[in-house]
Amino acid sequence: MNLLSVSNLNVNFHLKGQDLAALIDVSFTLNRGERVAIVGESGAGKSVLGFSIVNLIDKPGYIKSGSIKLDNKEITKMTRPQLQEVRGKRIAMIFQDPMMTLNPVLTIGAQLVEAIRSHTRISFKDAKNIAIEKLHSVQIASPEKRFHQYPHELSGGMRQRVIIATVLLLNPDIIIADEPTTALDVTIQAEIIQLLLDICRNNSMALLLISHDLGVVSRIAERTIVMYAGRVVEEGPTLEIINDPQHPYTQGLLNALPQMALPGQRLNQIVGSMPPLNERPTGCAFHPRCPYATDQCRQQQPGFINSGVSTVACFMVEDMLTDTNSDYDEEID
Amino acid sequence: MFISVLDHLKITPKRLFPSTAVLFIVTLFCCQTASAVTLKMAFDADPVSLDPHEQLSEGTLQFSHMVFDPLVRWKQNGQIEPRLATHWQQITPTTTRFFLRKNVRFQTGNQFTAEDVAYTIRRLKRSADFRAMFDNISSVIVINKHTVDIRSSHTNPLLLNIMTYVFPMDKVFYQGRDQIVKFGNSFASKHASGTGPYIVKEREPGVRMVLTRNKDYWDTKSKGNVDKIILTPIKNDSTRLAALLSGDVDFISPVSPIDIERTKNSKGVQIMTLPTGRILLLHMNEKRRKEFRDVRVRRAINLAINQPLIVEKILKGYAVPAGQLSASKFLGHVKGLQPEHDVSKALELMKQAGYEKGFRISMMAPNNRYMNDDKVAQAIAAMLGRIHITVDLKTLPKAQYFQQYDERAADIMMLGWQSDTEDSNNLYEFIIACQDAESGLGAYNASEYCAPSINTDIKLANRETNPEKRARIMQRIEVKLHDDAAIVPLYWQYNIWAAKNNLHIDRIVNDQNHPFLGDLVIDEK
Amino acid sequence: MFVFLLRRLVQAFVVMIIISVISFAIQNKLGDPVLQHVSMTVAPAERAQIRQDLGLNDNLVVQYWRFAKKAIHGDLGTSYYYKEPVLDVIFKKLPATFELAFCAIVMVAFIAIPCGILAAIKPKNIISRLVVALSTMGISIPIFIVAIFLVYIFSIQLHLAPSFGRGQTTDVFGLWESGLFSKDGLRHLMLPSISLAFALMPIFVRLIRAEMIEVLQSDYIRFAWSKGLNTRRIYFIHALKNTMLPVITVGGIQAGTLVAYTILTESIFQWPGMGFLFMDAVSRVDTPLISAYLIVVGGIFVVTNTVVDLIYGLVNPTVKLANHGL
Amino acid sequence: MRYFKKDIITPAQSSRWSHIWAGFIGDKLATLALAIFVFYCLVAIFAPLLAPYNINNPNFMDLENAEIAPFWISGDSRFLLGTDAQGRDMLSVILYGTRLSLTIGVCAVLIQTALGICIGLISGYLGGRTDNFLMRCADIQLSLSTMMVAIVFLAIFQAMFGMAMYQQLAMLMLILVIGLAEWPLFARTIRASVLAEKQKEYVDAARIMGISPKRIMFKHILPNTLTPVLVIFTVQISNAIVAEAALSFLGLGMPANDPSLGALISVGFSYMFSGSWWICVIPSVTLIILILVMNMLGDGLRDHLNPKTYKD
Repeated sequence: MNLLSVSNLNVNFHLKGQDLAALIDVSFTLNRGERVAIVGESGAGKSVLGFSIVNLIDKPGYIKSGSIKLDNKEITKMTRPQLQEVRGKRIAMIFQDPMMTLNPVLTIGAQLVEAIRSHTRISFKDAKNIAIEKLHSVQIASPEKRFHQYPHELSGGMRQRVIIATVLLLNPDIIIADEPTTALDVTIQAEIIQLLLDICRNNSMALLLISHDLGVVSRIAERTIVMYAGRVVEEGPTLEIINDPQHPYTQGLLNALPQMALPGQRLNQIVGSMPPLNERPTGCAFHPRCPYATDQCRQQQPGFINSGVSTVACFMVEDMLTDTNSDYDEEID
Repeated sequence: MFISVLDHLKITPKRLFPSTAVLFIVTLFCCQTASAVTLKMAFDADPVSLDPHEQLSEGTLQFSHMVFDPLVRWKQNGQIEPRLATHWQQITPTTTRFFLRKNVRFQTGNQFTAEDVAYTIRRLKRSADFRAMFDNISSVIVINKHTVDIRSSHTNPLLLNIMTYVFPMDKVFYQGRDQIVKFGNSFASKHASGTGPYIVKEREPGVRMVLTRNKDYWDTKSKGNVDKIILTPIKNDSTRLAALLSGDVDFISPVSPIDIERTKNSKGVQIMTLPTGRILLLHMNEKRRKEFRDVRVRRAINLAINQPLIVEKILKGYAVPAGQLSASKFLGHVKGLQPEHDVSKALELMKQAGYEKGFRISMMAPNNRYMNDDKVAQAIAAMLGRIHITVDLKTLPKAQYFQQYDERAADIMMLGWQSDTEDSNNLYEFIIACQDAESGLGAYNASEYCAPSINTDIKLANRETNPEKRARIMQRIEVKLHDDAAIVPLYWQYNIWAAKNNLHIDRIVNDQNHPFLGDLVIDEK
Repeated sequence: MFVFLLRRLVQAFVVMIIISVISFAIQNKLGDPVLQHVSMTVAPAERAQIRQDLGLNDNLVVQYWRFAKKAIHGDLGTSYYYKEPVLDVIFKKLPATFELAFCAIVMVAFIAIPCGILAAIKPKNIISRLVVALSTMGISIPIFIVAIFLVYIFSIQLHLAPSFGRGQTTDVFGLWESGLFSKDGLRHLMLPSISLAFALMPIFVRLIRAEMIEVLQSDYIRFAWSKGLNTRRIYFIHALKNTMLPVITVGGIQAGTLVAYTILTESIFQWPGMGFLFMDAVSRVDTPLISAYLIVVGGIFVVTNTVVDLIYGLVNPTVKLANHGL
Repeated sequence: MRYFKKDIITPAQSSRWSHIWAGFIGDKLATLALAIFVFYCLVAIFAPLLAPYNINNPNFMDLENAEIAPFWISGDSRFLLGTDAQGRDMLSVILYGTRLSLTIGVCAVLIQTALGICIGLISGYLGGRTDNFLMRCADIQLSLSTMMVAIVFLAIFQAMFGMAMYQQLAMLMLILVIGLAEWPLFARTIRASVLAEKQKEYVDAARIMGISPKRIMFKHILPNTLTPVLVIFTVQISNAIVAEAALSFLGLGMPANDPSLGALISVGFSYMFSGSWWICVIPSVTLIILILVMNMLGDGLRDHLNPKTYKD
């Protein structure tokens, strides 16, 4: 049984009289201990997805339809107290910017202890011990001292560690990490990634990593979901996707990575940018930027098919599979 | 008070006994105060000091009538009434003998004697504010314990009028520490001992003054039954009226004419009005403007201004339109001089004077000194517009206005004047006499109009004791003024009081606005 | 900390000197004090003599020097009207103003904070819509109109509250005349403090609402939600504390508005406090009192700002006082 | 919402204003406010044409007509909104008063803006001691309220020009005083924006290219700070109008024969409960609606432009 299963999730934003779709028919699953990445440019709806899972989308966004099941329990129908039980204890989140994630006017300790005490009835002292232990486990030096400090007295990397420690406090089943390293220095990025990886492995926690950085994704995730304009466009094992991207968008993303480019070759940026919510094109949303776009792409939304490498939503791949022309396949490579 | 004691009881039940004792005393005290008749009143000013000689102002006079007693005082009908002087007789043309009331005691317990009267008048002659009025009193001679002779340097037709300002002070109490200090504290400004119906209990300048009835007041015939007065100065007209209407005070003055209708319609409140001799007028400065030197222009301005309309619309009828300076009760009043209003005639005069196209002038008026002064000024500016005189009007708070007035800062300036002596001559001396800084003559003559004949007549009127001859002299001045159109008389103001219905204020108010509160009767409900 | 306070002390001193110079420069324009204290019948020559005796004819620099020499010894002059040292007069009126301001601030705190929070966390709620609408209207209605309507309705029509003055006061330790301990005093306090609070309330309701909305959208609040904290803890511990930071700053700035409004309120309600004293002094051309009032108010501003900064420093851990201020 | 906003609305500059406009029009309250404000502006501009009487005509003020109730009460069709205590047609006076109040408000805020922008730019761009000093001045200025500053300034102006002169300059004085008293709000906002913009690459780029600081400030930084300025501008106009009204109420504002809305209220105040309520109530309502509208407009702009402003 899947730990988390999202099916046909639609999230809309009610903006200035318009009802705009931010997520359209998103489905995926997450198993216990599994590490899955969601990639895409900003605006693809990755973060919205991450927040929807714990039902934390701000107004004017709302879940229009679909289901999110945690251990077969429907999260979208949960009451506030039930959600509070899920948040933190079952599903925890790590945010993009550690500078903004900790409350500047409360001590580190207070923010750690409150997380434990809101879920478990234990004394402040016990909670403090747990908190210090966790701080220690995320490799923070002299945790007793840090416990009494305010966030501004810590560096960015240190803060992200504190956040990870907060997340670990209740030993959740799933960690949703929304671009956990984007705001950090490159050297610290590596450390934090390693830390996350270790933690998930050691505690057999499932990780849902939201990132636009395929490099990071390739190091952590077992499976990758690529999103574009609110839809999943490709899903499959990370290695396979990186080695053999099917969807033109995934290809574009990969081509834009420096380490993917051949020596002497220019980086291939995808032309144009993600359309805003209110200007989503008809058909396949990627068609205005897609080098292979056809009239069919402009008019119809492709369905998912299994390409063998991954599950992908693209007419071109569909056409190729029906042609079953393997030579053509190789040419593309 | 009561409640706090009860609270106290609840909190500390152990100390029940002493608390009960306290409660008992408090209850006694409360009952006593409940039976006492308290008058809460709000006037527009309070006395600046407890020294009756420090400043000649309405506030001080109101205070003097409460704590002190005058030798004589004005009745509502304009007659003089004996107070501490029981009767008097003229011995020589310049000497008048006053017989004083016996068995009168000051609030300190000292006996009131002729010495006190002599002392008080001597002190008055030292006061900057009162000195001018008592100038021609050359000496005060104590004849015996209850008789005093007052000598003037020349015949003085207004001696009795002046005696209304003599509030005998307790010589024994004050002597030796009686300096009159204007800008600082003195013994007299903090302590008072008079013979009056009330004793000062408490005073917080500008906030409140509490007086209680003088138990040993000599005037046992007075029906006055007020045991305690709480006087609060409230400057703002609407706040003052609100205080009366909300029941927070019992007696207020003045009331803005605008609010009179509404006040009359309020339940349980009465309005009392009396015409006064306070004249409002305009000065046209002949030194500043050559146009004003032309009598035709001055007459045109007089004709352009519609006094009855101003009185009707802005003062709601609570004033008397004036065509001269002297109110009808004054000797100088000339019956036939009525305000004239004729715009076409005014235009004709302007044309004759060569100002058909008009000219531009500046005008200043106070905005918080007289009833609706700024509104009146504005209406006048509009009326002058009709004869093509464009007026730049500036209205100022009185504090700044009179500084400007001294500097004669505008072409037309507004002035209100109340005769201290209830006599026309006082008006002429200050308002239209040729200016003389030393004697103070013409101090408020902002028209810079100077007619030597008027100065001569003023002097004559100051000495003439025959009322008929005196009236003729003063009427001559009035007619001359009218012929020269030297000033623009506007109207005589009313005094307006409002009080709860159970106050019999109609018997105690007078046109000088110092109600005789000692005689006030309040019906107890 | 010490450096901070020292700096503020110097600043207060400078502010007071500047104010005293300005008040000296303008005092001649307020009118002639002599005219206010003598009868109109006093001859001009006599008045000139009094002016001379008061030293008002000396040039301003001489007068200021005389003032400054005394001021160093804490003597800012003697009020013409009250005939007492001006500082004594002002400090005697301080309790009245202080209690009025205090009650208004308490009222603002107890009404504006909950209303602002409610409007922020439940924007769709009828009450919070009402709060928003009223606060927008509130900043649009001048205080003098509010005050006069309060008097009309509550004093004149309903006889619920007295329309003027301070009522009965009790002496606290012989230092402080307080109206807070008697029923009569509290009744008198009602209307003035309500109208004063009314002047400040909308500003704070709007501010708190806007801040709260902004704070609620911040990452740390989302993170707090994601930790599964309960609603109360998030609103009142996480959000409120951050919301209060700008509120405190603005509160300090509003101290000036408060003083201006006390002048208005006190004049309308005849409240015997410093503002009323000031207006009275202006109309009486009591120049020493006017100067002293301005100097004292300047001092109060600096003190309030210092206190606000201290509180801000306590609430906001990221601020270190020593680096703060000139 | 910060988290999503950037995902939802394109930062493409060209279409941005049309987006805002579309959003703004979608907001019914804001549109209503805008419409009323435009109406007020038109009334102010065309007051001389709209007013039934010429207020400069010497016959305009006729005491004979004093205190006539509005048309619907008195039935006197000459005066739609009645007359005041001086017999002036309320409608005409209010039209001119609105014109004056708005002129004073707008001009005063223009001065504030100019002053605030200059000081804010200098302070933000130069930083260091200059910044510290200027912001401290702003603190002091803010803590002394407008009213106090205005009273002092007006007294000084009166001293400089004399009473009679002051009368003619009253409007200019008020504009100057209110303009000078509230610059810190703009200065602080601009400074904050400048500090934020300074971090961005294009400023560095411009500096490296050797463009003078003045040019960088006005050509490059300033356009990016306009959004918050626009919001404050709107709200400040209402504040300026209220300030003028309060000053007039204290007798420091416009003279009685050339009244602004505030002066009208002040003059009419004593008639509030006298029966002739319209003398005070009608200008009060006019003023209150104007201020309400300005505030709603400000709120609308704030919602749709979403700037970071210095709060007050």
